[in-house]
Amino acid sequence: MLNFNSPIMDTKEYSEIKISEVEPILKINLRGKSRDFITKIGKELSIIPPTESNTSSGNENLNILWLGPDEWLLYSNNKIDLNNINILENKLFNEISKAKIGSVTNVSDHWIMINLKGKKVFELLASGCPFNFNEFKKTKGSVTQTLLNHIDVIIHNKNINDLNLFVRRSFSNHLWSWIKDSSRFI
Amino acid sequence: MSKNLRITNNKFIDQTTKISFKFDGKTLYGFKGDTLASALLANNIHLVGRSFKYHRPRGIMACGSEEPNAIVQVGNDASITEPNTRATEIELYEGLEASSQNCWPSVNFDIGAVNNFFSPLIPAAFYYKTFMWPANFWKLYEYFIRKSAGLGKSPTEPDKDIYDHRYLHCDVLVVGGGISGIMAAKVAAKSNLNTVLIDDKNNLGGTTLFQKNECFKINSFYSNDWLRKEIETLNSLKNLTIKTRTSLAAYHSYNYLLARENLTDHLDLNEKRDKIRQRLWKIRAKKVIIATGAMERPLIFSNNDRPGIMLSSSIKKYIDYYGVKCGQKISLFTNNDSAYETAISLNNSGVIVNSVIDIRNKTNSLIVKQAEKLGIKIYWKSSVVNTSGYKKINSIEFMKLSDDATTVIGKKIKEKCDCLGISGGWTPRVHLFTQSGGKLKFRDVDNVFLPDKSELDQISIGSCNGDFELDDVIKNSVNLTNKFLKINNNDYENLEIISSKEIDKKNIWLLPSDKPLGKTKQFLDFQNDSTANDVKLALREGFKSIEHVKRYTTTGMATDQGKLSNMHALGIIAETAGVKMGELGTTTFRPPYTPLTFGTIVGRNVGEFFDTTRKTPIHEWHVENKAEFENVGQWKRAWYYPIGNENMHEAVQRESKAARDSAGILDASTLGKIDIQGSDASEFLNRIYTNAWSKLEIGKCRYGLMLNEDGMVYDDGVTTRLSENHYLMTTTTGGAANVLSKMEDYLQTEWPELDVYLTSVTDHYGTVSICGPNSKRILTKIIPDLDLSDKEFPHMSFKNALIDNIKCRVMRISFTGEHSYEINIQSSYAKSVWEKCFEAGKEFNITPYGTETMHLLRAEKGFIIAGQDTDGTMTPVDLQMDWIINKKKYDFIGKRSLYRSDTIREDRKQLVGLLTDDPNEILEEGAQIVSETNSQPVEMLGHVTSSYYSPNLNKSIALAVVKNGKKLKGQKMFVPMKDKNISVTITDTVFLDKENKRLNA
Amino acid sequence: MKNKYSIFSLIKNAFSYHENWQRAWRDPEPKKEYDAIIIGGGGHGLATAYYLAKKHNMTNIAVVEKGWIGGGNTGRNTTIIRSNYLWDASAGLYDHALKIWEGLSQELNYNVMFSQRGVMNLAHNLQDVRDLKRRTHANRLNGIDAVYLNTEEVKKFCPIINTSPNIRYPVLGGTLQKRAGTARHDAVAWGYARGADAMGVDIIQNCEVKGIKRIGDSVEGIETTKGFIKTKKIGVVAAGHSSVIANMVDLKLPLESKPLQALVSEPVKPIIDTVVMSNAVHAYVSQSDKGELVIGAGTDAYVSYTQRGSHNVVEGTLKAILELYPIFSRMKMLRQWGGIVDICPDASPIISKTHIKGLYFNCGWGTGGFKATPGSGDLFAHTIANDDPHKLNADFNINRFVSGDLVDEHGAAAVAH
Amino acid sequence: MFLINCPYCGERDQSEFSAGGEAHIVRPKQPTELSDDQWAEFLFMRKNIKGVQFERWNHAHGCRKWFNMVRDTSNDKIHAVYKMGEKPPIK
Repeated sequence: MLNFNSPIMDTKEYSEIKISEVEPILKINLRGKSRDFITKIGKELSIIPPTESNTSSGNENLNILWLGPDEWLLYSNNKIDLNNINILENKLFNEISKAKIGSVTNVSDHWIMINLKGKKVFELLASGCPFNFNEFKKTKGSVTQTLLNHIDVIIHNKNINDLNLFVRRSFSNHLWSWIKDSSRFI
Repeated sequence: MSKNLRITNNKFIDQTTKISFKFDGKTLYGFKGDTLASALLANNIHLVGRSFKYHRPRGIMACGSEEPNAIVQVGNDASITEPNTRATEIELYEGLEASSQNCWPSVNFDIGAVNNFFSPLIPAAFYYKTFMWPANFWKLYEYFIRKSAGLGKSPTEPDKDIYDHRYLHCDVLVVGGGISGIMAAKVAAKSNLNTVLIDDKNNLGGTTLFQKNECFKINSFYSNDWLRKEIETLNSLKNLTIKTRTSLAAYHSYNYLLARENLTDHLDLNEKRDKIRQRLWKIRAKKVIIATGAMERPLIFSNNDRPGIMLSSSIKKYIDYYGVKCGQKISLFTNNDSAYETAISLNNSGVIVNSVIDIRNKTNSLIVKQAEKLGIKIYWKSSVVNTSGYKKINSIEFMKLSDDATTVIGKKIKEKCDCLGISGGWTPRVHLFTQSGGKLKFRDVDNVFLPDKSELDQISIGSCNGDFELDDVIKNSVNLTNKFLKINNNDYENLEIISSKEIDKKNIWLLPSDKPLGKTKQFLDFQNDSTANDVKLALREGFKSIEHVKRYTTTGMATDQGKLSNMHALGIIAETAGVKMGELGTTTFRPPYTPLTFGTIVGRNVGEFFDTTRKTPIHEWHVENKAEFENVGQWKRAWYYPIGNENMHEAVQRESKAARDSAGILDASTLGKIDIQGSDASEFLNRIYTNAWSKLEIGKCRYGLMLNEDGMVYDDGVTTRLSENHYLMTTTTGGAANVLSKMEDYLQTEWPELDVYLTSVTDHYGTVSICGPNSKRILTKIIPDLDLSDKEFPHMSFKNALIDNIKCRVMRISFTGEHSYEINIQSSYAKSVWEKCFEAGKEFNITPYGTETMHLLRAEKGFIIAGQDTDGTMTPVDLQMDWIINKKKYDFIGKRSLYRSDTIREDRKQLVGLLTDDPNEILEEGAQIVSETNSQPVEMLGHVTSSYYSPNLNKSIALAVVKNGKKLKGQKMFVPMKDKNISVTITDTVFLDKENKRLNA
Repeated sequence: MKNKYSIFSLIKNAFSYHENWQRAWRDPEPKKEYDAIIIGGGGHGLATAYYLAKKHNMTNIAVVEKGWIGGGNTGRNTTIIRSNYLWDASAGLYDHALKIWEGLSQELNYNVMFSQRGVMNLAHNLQDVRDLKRRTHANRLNGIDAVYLNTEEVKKFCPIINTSPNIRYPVLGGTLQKRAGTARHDAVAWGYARGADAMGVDIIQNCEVKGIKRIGDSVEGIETTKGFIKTKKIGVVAAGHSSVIANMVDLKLPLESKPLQALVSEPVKPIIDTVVMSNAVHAYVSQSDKGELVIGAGTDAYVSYTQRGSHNVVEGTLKAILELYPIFSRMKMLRQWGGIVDICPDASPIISKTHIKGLYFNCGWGTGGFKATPGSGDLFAHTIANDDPHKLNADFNINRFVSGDLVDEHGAAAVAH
Repeated sequence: MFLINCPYCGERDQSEFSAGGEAHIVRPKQPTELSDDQWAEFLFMRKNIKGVQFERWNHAHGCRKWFNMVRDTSNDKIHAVYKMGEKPPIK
C-alpha cells in the first residue's frame, strides 16, 4: 500500500482560535459558461452552482464555491474514499468535459484545507489579509479568494466563526507556520 | 528630581510611583506618566543635544512630535538601541537609558562646537563651493564631513523585538483625540457607524484635557472638566474603537491609511519581552475625519535657539499636565493671545512670570484682561532682540518696535530669566490632508494654510481646519461632521460656551534686530541649523522656488521634517521676494508624518517569513537524505545529495554517472502543470506554441517552445494529449505562474471565442522521474501489469496506470537523454511512490540526483534551459531549433517578430557547443568568447551559458551563444579570463549519444 | 564673469556676511527665437544645454522647465552612479558618463560631491551568479573596473550585510565596481545650470510647453505658458513626461511612465560605506553624506503621473533591507517619495532623432538615468548639433524597436520592470 | 493602495490585482501582413497618456479574470471598470 502523506497533519489551539488540517477530502474544479453546464451539474450533484459572486451552495455532503463567473470549487464535507472520488470525477468528466460544456479537474491534492475556528479567527486573518471581512463574517456560506500573508487562499465561511481555508499544497506548510506564529499574538 | 520644579496637585502624573532612569549615564528620577522630556525638565535639565552643523547647545523646545532639538539615543544594548528618538514622546519607564547625540566627548563639552566659531565660513550650501581641489581629495574631505554629520548611532546587532501588522476596515476613521475628534467620533458612533478613533498620546483629550481657565468654559464647567465627562461616555459606545498611542503615519489615496500603534515602548524593560513592540494598522476607511489640531509656531529672532527657549504652549503643558516648571522665572514672547494662557497657568502654579513681550499693540481680549488682572507685566509693541546664556538662557533683551514694525527702536531692556516661552501663532496640522493629495488654500488674516479641495471622502475639523477659538471648534466640528456623515446629531446644540476671542492679529516672520542680519543667527530650522540669513542667501543666489530654498539651505529636511520651520521659511521667502504667501505654494509634506520604524513597516515578514517557501510533497525525504537545496523562485529544490564528505562537484559527478550507468531518480514536482480542456484545446496550443498540435495522437507527448510576442523564447515544456480535448501541459518551475497567467490573458482578451479551460494542477501532482538504462526494470517492479515495450509504450507517450490502486499517469519522456519515465501521482502519495521506486531501484544502485546533475545531464545532450541558455534575446532560430517552428502555421505568439530586419539576420548570436582544448579545463559560466586576443578593446562574440565536467565523456563540455555560431562550427575561439586565455573549439550542441540510442536502450 | 567658487571666495565673502554672492543663474524672460530649445530642466536637459554651448558653440539656446530646475527625477533619485553594464553599447554609454563624472566638480567649479565609494551588486541564486559573472567578464573586456566577489569578499567589503547561509536567499557572491559611487543630485542640476547660464544659455523656469508648432515635417517652435518661442531644433528631455510632449506631435514612443519610490531614514553616524544593490531580493541602499540611509524601492506596474506609488512597494523593499541588514530594524523612515520614470521595453534609453526634422528625444532612462547625466547631455548635444548621433549613442535610436535590435539590460537594473 | 471594484467580485485591495497596461490594443488578426513599422506599433508603441486612460487589469489573486479600467493617470482616480468585450462606459 502507498502511504498517505499530508504536509501538516496537525491541530493547534490558542485562546479563542483552533486551527486544524482537515482529513483528505474531495476537491474538484469545475468550469463552464453555459446554462447547460449549470443544469448538468445540478442534475449530477443535486446542487446548483451559485451564480452570485462570493457565495456558495451545498448540502450535507458537498459544497460548491463560486470562484469566478465560469469557475467553481466542489468539495466534500467528509473524507471520501478514493473509489468514490474516482467515480464522481469520471462521471462529471464524462458529462461535462467530454460533452464539451466545460471542464472538470480533480484538484483534491492541489489544495490543502485548514479549518479555522473560534471567536478571534477574523483577527487572525486581519493580521495578513487585506480583504474586508465585515460583511463576509455575517453571511454564512460566503466565499472569497484573496491573499493571506501574500499567499493565495480561498476562504469559505461555513458557520459563525468557523471557516474553511484552502491553500495550495506547496505553500501550505509555510502558511501553517505563519498562522501558528500569528495566533500567538491574537 | 528638583523638588521645587514639581507642583504636587497634578492629576495626570502618578506622583506616587517613582521611576528611575539614566540620562547620559546619570541616574535620575521621574514619575509614572512623565515623558523623558518632562522628567528631564523636572530635574532642571534643558541641555539635551547639540545642533547638526554648528554643534550649538540645544534644549527641549516642545512637548510632542514637532520637537526639533531634544532627540536622544535610547538604550545601550547594540540590538535595541534606537537613535534620534524625541524625548518629548518617550514615556518614562523603569530602566530607561538615554543619551544625547551628536556631541563628543559630552553634551556639556562638545569639541564640535568649534564649528560655531567657523560659522561665518560655512553659510548655507557652502560645500558646493569648496572641497573641489585637489581633485582626488574629496574622499578625504568627505570622510570628515560624514563623521561629523549624522545624529544618533544605528544599532549594530539584529533587533530582538517583534512587529506586527493588522488590517482594519471601518466606516469612519477619526484621527486625533482632541476635543473635536472626540465629538466627531461620538457623533459617528452614535449613528451606527463603525468608528475608529486614534490618538498618538497615551490618553484622549488633547490640550483641552488640561485647559482649566476662566476664559474657556462650557455649560459653566471648565473646558477640561466638560471634556473629561465626554470622554467617560465614549466607553458605552459599542461601535467605537479607541486606539491610543497610535499615530497616523501615512494617508494614501483611496482612504488607505497607515497608523503605528506603540504597544510596549512605555513598559518597563522586563515587561517588554516577547510582546509585539509596535503594530502597523493598515486602515481602509470609508470616510476619514482629520482632527489633528495645530502646532504652535516659534518666533524668529537673534539667538532664538538657546536651551530654555521653549514654545509657550509646551511650557503650559509641562506645568498643567506634567506638573513641571520649566523655569522659576519665565519670560514670554508672543504675537498672539495663547501665550497669555501660559502666563495664567504659570501664575496659578506659583511660577514667576517676568513679563509677556507682545509684538502687537495693546489688545483687550478676555484672556489678556485676565492676565492683566493677575498682575502680569506686559510689554506691548515690543520684540526680543537677543538672548544670552550658553548652555541655558539667562537673560533676554527686548526693544520697542517701530510703527511699521520693520525696525526696533528706543532703549534696550534686559530681563533676567531662566526660561523663555515663545509663541508665533498656530499652524494647522494639514500634513495628512496634503499627503492624501488634498490641495491647500491660504488664509491671510492669520497666515495659515488650510485644507481646501480633496478627491477623497474626508474632512478636516477643529484647529487643523483653522478653527482656533473654543466656540468655533465645537460648533464647526459638529456641524461639519453631521454634514459629512449625512446625519443629524444634536447632542451639542445649545451649549453655553465662554471662549476668549483673539481680537488683534499680527505676524512678523523675521523679527527685526538691532544688529545687521549677517552678524547674528536667527534660527529657522533648529535641528539642521539653518537660519533666516541662509534663506536670504539662497534667494540672493537665485534659488527662488521654495523647493530650491529648502534643498539649498536644508531647511525643513531634519527629522522633524520642518514642522516648526516650514511656515517661517515660506514667510521669509515671500517677504524677501515680494510675493504673496498664498501664491508661493508650500513644499510637499511627504509621508510618514513622524519617522516610522523600518521594523514596523516590515512587520513579521522577517526571517522565516521574509518570503514564502514552497516545498514539494517529497521534500521531507530530501531533508532526511541530507540533500543540499537550491532556491528556484520560491521553491526549495534538492540541488545534490552529498555522501559523507563529498563536495558538490564530487557528488554531482557520482550522481551523473550513476544516472547514465544504471538509474537515477529526480523529484520533478516543481514543474508547472496545467490541465487544459475544451473543444478548442488543440487550436489554442497551436497559437501558444511554435509547433503544431492538432495532429498529435492521443496518448502522445510533445515538446513545445513558447515565445513572447517579441519572438524571444519564453518558456518550454512537454505537453501530453490525454484525450481528444484534454491536454496536460508542463512548464518550467520558475515560469509556471507566468505561463498560466499569460495564457489566461490571451484566452480571455484576444481569443474569447476559443472553448478552452485552464486549471493549474501543479500542486495536485507529485512527479517522480526515473532515468537510466535500468529505469524500465525498476518501473516494471512497481507497475508489473504495465506493458513497457517500446511498441506499446514508446518514447514520448503516456499511460494511465495504478500503483497500489492509486491512479497515476506515467509519461515516457526524457530530459537527460536516457530511457526515462515520469510518474505523476496525486501529491499525497508522491513521497510513498518515490520511496517505492527507491526501494525497487536499490538493486540497480538507483541514485537520487538533484538539479545540478539534471543540468549536467541535459547539457551533455544539448538540451536548453530557458532562462540559463536563453536571456530574453534568443529566438528559436538562434537556438538552432528551427525544426520547432511550424512555418505553415498561419500565426502563433511571437511569429511575426521572427521576421523583423534584425531577427532575420543570419549572424545573430546562436547556441553552439564548446569544447576546451584541455579536456580538464572547465569554463566559467558567464565567461566571454572572442576570436582573437591581441586587439584592445576586443569584440566579444558571445558567452558561455552552461559548463560542466562530464563524467560520462571524461571531458569538459559547454554550451554558449556565439555571434554567427552556426557557421563557425570547428573554429577555434578563446575564452579570455583575468589571468589566461582558454582555447576552445566550437562544436555541435549535442555531446553525447547524437543518435538518441540511449532513449530506447 | 561669475564668482568663482573656492575656499578663498568663501573666506572673502564671509567678511561681507555673504551679502555679495552673485546669482547662480539668471531668471530671463524667453527671447522670441532660439537656435535650439531644450524641453526639460532636469540634469540631462541642463547638461545638454551646457555641452551645446561649450562644445558646439550653440549659445543662443534655452532650457524651458515646467516647474523648477532639478525638481523632477534629478532631485528624486537615489544618486547611484556606475557603469558596469552588460552590453557593449551600454557599457560605452555609461562609462563615457562615469569618466565625465570623475572631473565634473572641477569642470563645473561646483562640488557635485561625486563619491567613488564603490557599488556592489549581490547574487542570491545560481542564475544571479551566472549573470553577474557574465557581466563582470564583459566589463573587464570593455575596460570597466568590475570584479566578482565571493561571499567572504562581499562580507569583507561591507561587514554589515547578513551573509549567513541560513537566510532565505543567502548571498552567493557579488560584483564590485570601485569607481562607481554616488553624487549630490541637486548639485548636478545646479552646477550645470550655473555653467550653462554663464555661457549665455537662458534657463526659463515655470514655463510649461503647451504645444509644438510644425510646418510640414519640420519643427517651428513651441507654444508655452510664456508665449510662442521660435526654434528649428527641439531637444526633449522630459523623463516621465516624454510621452506627453510626444503626443503633441502625434508621436508614439515605446514608453510607459510608472511611479518609482525611494525613501531615506533618519540620519545616523556612518554605518555603511558603499552602495549595495540586490536585484533578487530587491534592495538597494547607501548612506548620504548627511547620514541618511538612502533606499531605492521599486516601480509599480501601472502608469501613473502622480509621483506617488503603492505602499506595498515600500514594504517589500524594507522587508528586503531587513533581510540583508537586520541591524536596521530600529532605524526609522524619515521621508518617502515617488518619481515618474519612463521605461523602455528593453530597459535602455532612447537618445535619438525622430522622423520629424529638428525634433530629438532623450528619454527612456527608466530607473537609472541619474548616473548617465553628463554622458547623456554630451551625446544628446552632439546629436542635436550635428543632426546625427555620436557613435556612442547610435545604438540607442528609436528605430531599434522596429528592427528588433534591442539593447536588453533588464539584468542590469536592480528594479524588476 | 487602490481600492478596485472587480466587475465580478466587487471592491478589493489593489494587492489582489495585477496591471496589464493600455487597453484596446487589439492583436492584429493578420500579423504577417504588417510592415515592421506597423508591427512595432502594436508591440511597443504606447500612448502613455497623462490623464484618462483605458487599461487592463487582472484580478490575479481573486477570480483570475481580466477586465478593463478607466483611470486618470494624473491623479489615479478610477472612473469605471468594465468587463472584457464590453464597450467603455465613458468616452
